[in-house]
Amino acid sequence: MTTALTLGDRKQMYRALWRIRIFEAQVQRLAAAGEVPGFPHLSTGQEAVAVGVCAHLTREDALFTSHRGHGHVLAKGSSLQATFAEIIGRESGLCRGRGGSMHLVDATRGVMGATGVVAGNLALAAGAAWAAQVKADGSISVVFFGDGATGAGAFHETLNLAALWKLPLLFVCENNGYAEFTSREEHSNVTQVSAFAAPYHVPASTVDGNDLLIVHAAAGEAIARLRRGDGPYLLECMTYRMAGHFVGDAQHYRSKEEVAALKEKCPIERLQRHLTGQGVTQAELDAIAAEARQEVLQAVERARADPRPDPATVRDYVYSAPALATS
Amino acid sequence: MTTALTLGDRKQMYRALWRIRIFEAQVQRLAAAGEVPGFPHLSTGQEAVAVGVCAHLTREDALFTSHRGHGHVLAKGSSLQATFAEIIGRESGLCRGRGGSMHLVDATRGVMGATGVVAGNLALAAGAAWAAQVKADGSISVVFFGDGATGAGAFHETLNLAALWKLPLLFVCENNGYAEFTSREEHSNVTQVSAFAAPYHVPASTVDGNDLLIVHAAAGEAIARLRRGDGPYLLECMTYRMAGHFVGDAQHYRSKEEVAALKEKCPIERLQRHLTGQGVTQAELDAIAAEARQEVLQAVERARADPRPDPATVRDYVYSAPALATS
Amino acid sequence: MSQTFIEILRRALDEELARDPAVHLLGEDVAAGGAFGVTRGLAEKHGQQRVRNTPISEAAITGLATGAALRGLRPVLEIMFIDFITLSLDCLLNQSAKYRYMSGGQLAVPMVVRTQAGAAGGAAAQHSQSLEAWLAHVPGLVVVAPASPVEAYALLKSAIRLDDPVMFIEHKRLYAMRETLPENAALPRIGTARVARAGDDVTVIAYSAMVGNALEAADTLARSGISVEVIDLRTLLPLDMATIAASVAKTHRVVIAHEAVRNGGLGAEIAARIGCELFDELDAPVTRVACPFAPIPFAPELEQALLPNTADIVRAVRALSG
Amino acid sequence: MSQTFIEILRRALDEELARDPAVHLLGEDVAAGGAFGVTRGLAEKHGQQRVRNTPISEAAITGLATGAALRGLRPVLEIMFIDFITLSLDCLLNQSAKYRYMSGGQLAVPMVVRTQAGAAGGAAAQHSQSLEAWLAHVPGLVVVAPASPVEAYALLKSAIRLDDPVMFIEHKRLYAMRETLPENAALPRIGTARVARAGDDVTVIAYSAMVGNALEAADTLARSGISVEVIDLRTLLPLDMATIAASVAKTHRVVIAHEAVRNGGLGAEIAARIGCELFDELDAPVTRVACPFAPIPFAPELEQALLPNTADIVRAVRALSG
Ligand SMILES: Cc1ncc(C[n+]2csc(CCOP(=O)(O)OP(=O)(O)O)c2C)c(N)n1
Ligand SMILES: Cc1ncc(C[n+]2csc(CCOP(=O)(O)OP(=O)(O)O)c2C)c(N)n1
Ligand SMILES: [Mg+2]
Ligand SMILES: [Mg+2]
Repeated sequence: MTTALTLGDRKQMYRALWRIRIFEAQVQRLAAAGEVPGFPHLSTGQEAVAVGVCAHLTREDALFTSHRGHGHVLAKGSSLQATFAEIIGRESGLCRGRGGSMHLVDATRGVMGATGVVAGNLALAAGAAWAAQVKADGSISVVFFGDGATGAGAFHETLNLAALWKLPLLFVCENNGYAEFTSREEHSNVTQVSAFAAPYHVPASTVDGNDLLIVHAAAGEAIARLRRGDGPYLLECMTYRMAGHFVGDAQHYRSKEEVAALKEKCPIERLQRHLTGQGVTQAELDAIAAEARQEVLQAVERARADPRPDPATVRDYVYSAPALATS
Repeated sequence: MTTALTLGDRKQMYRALWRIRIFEAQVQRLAAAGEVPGFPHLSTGQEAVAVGVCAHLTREDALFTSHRGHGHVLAKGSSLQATFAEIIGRESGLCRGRGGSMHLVDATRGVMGATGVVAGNLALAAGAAWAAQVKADGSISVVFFGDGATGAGAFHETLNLAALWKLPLLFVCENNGYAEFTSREEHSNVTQVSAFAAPYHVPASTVDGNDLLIVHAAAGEAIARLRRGDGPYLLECMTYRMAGHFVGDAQHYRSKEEVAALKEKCPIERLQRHLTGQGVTQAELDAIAAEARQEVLQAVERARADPRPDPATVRDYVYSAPALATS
Repeated sequence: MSQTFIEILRRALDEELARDPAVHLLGEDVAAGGAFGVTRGLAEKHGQQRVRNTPISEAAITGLATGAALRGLRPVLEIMFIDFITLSLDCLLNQSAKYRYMSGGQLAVPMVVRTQAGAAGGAAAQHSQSLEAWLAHVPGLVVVAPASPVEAYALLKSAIRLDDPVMFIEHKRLYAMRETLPENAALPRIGTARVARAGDDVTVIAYSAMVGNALEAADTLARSGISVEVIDLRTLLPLDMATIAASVAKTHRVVIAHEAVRNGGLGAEIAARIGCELFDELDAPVTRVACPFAPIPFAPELEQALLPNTADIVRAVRALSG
Repeated sequence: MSQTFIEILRRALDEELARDPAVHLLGEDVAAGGAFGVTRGLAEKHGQQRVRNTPISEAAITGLATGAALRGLRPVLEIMFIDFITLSLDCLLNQSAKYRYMSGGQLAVPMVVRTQAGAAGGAAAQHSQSLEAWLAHVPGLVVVAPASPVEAYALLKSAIRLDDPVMFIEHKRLYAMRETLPENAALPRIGTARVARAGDDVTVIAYSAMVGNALEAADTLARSGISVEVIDLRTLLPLDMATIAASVAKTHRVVIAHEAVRNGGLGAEIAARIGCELFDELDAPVTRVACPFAPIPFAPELEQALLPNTADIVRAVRALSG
């Protein structure tokens, strides 16, 4: 099934891209101002993957993401305010301020968790897929990870398991050409991540991850297979992170020219060109972006006004029952 | 380089197969008599891989093996007596009785170690290959492992590293169709282990591991590449373990017919047929086997007479200096 | 009718599989009965979907169990030897144990990891370890180590019903031990120790296979008029300090016995707590009987020389009561 | 001229690379300077063959370093966060630590694993842990945790020269600390603690970043006339009990301070040993200042509420001397 997108859908997606872009710009801005604890990783430049894939998911589907997961969580439907509140450590945050940027969970929307350990939750995503298979409720599981994660054994162990058990698991690799400061050539001898699927007889493809319509179509086909019970699929999306590895990264490892050249590839501009070609006026596009901006800024301001967690509650949620807690 | 084998070489190898076969029969016999601690794993039926590969190695080459490593160690040149003494826990054993069947080390012969953790030393073998590369002494590193080990992430991580760094590392997979009681179909979706090499652009092949001459030729070519500095190679040898997974295995998971049918494939009988075809008389073949038998039995008897370790030395060899030891 | 530890574990798993459709077993060879036969016949009875063989992928199967637990299953995972739990630890430490906390209480990980530990018969350095102290240092985990078949039955069932990740450690030396399961045995609460033998002079705190040694030592010592109270911890995390305190208040002397190496073993935590919380109760230093700091050697003479045993406990108790 | 902890580590590595051609650095991003800049410039100076980037493969690179050490190199491996040491543990526990023993003394593993631990600034549950107690429970390993740049310099050089696998734990809060390296500083012997401040009333035993808190607490307490002796352990395995004993013989009161969770932390072992070996010296229970048993939360208020600090040490010392 390739979902036919109406022009309205495409405008919605344009807006979704902007929401993520602006949301993360706010993370960056407030991080510079010292309001964001930790070291958040932005997905700026990679938003099309999040929006293109998540468009096919329902709340019942499980989503797992990496350290670079803000976009995925928003695209899956989590509240802007609660997500931002989590990233700045508020009690109103998705995880009551316990998790932070790298550990976003929103169970009611099927956001099952992010991880700060590279490749650390691929197998968890397979477990969710297994649960879906057992329950036979038609839901699937999706896991986002980077090219660097393919160096980790957990990726390969999970691929084997998913293939063997025919799990409804979509592997989405966001191949942005870097693992931190190390380029792909220096961390892997493998030309395309999708090539890893072949030995397992798992179908796979590599697509332009900065073209939302291409990602959407490819993800649609892959997910349709999954829902039919055909087993896992590996979707590699070629993309580029326009921001540093984390907020504050001096980016010594890549040239200004490289970054500038790749800004060309910006998925938002790409979709904008497409929409303009479809006759959407610049004024309308600007209005969509402005609306998204407005919505995000309001959510951010509300999150900033939200209360901080009560230190007295710091030891809550360790065990199912207080009797199990240990000093 | 494909080493041309003289008839004399082939007779030597016939003898080498018998040495391993008889050695392990003695392990089995004495295990039944309660003289072998632990749970040794026999390579009965898989000897051609050990002999065919190790024929190309020198003492300077590093060898790493698995829990099923007696044959590899003997083929690399370790003493029958010291190896057996280790397996029955004597002070004269390769590791002074500290290691046992699953932890054979004979550093002077380049036997760098066996492991009881499946896939636990593939990366160590890569490290030895890295050291060889740094020293540029022309030596290589070889690691033997089973088909089950390909389920472990360490295998894939090591393959990537070896490919990326162009390490002189020969991966030898003894694919015997089982991981303990679980058949290959149940533990992997991958038809041939050699297929794992392709994404990394690592050359690989799958050969009949029960045909010594085929193994010898394939290993010869692979090792010649390694010595030329062409990077790693993955050699998959299809074989069958004629014995149980460990001594004492009731083998509920496979039928008597399957085992009987596969005895046909016995690498010793195979080489025997070849040698007969080359005009070697049955009498000569029998004499070779009898000599091997004699040699092994003598070594075993000597090992059995060897002294046991002194309990007072149990805490030796933990650290480089006594000052570092802790109670 | 008496049953072995293995048979009673199987019975507990069988009953839990029948009771709750969310319970699933997985691990290497478990559908083929498992390396030690614990799961024999369960795949045939409950189906290959409920009792599943896995590849040799400890990391991924631990993650698989964790992810499935997040989505409503109650997986019981078998890790064949505790020595290989190293491969599961990233998941256990960084995911399974922390999920409830990191999600602010949104999610739970109701899973059990059954594993087998300890030294016996030349299993050697990589198949003989006792690593429970690592697990007991992880907030979010529960650690259980039964000392007898009947205890194991009840604790395994309780563990499966708990909404936390439970590490369930079986000792290879106990597998052949036989007991008869009483009818309608009450399930003990996880987190409670038991007094395995009452006594007045010295408290010996033990768990897993060492409880047997402690009871043996108590018998021996009784013959010389020393009355030993033996506490079987059962749950290693959390520790039942109330039961310990009650005993120390009576005996004022403590020996802690475990098979793991002494340095950094669970005995350290117990001794530290007793030394701090029960300082005024102590008439003598808290003594630990444990493995000296070395890997487990292969040769039987060496293995026996290294492992702590009943005689070591007897000696330690005598030294305190002397 | 003063240098930061990071700069001094770099200097030690630089000198060791120059001194011994067997020394090689490897790890994720190390040729690009490393995530914290410790190795900046070293690849340029010593060549990409001596300072190598690796894939994100903690298990394999630990094995790689171990295998290379078996064959004569002296690898210095960087594991970016101690939280990821979980992925190295199979190799460290089952191979690196045991090789000498299992081979009956044939082989050695002269390697150093540098890693970075501790909580600061909202790094959250998976980037803030203190897992040294796990490592200190492994026979065959050596564990070092410096408390200052000058100490780190000397200990790192000693570690590289040792013929055993050494875990070298750096604390993220110390990275910006500055000190001036004295000329021709003697290298301290691994396995020896130091008295960081002499005192008479109470001994505070600490290591890594907590030594700073202990010294701060000692300053505060000095103002109310309580004289605190601060011991910096430096080496966590093996423990220097002689230095501890000398201090306890003087003060008879002990506080142990570490950032790791109390339950099963290194303080347990230290307290247990003091309680046993120095029983008659103690005038009060050995107290532990450590992290309560929970994962490290993200929000700063929660993080600060959980982590042990100077005030906690002050309070613990006062309670003992009160
Ligand atoms: C197991 C582990 N090792 C190292 C790190 C440090 N680290 C964080 S992100 C990262 C690079 C990840 O690269 P990739 O998977 O390509 O994701 P990207 O950051 O490019 O989105 C590394 C090495 C980590 N978080 N986990
Ligand atoms: C990490 C790990 N998991 C499980 C085991 C238990 N085990 C020992 S051998 C084995 C099967 C290995 O299969 P394979 O690699 O094909 O080697 P084979 O025994 O067939 O020679 C298993 C699962 C182990 N030793 N290590
Ligand atoms: Mg990347
Ligand atoms: Mg096999």
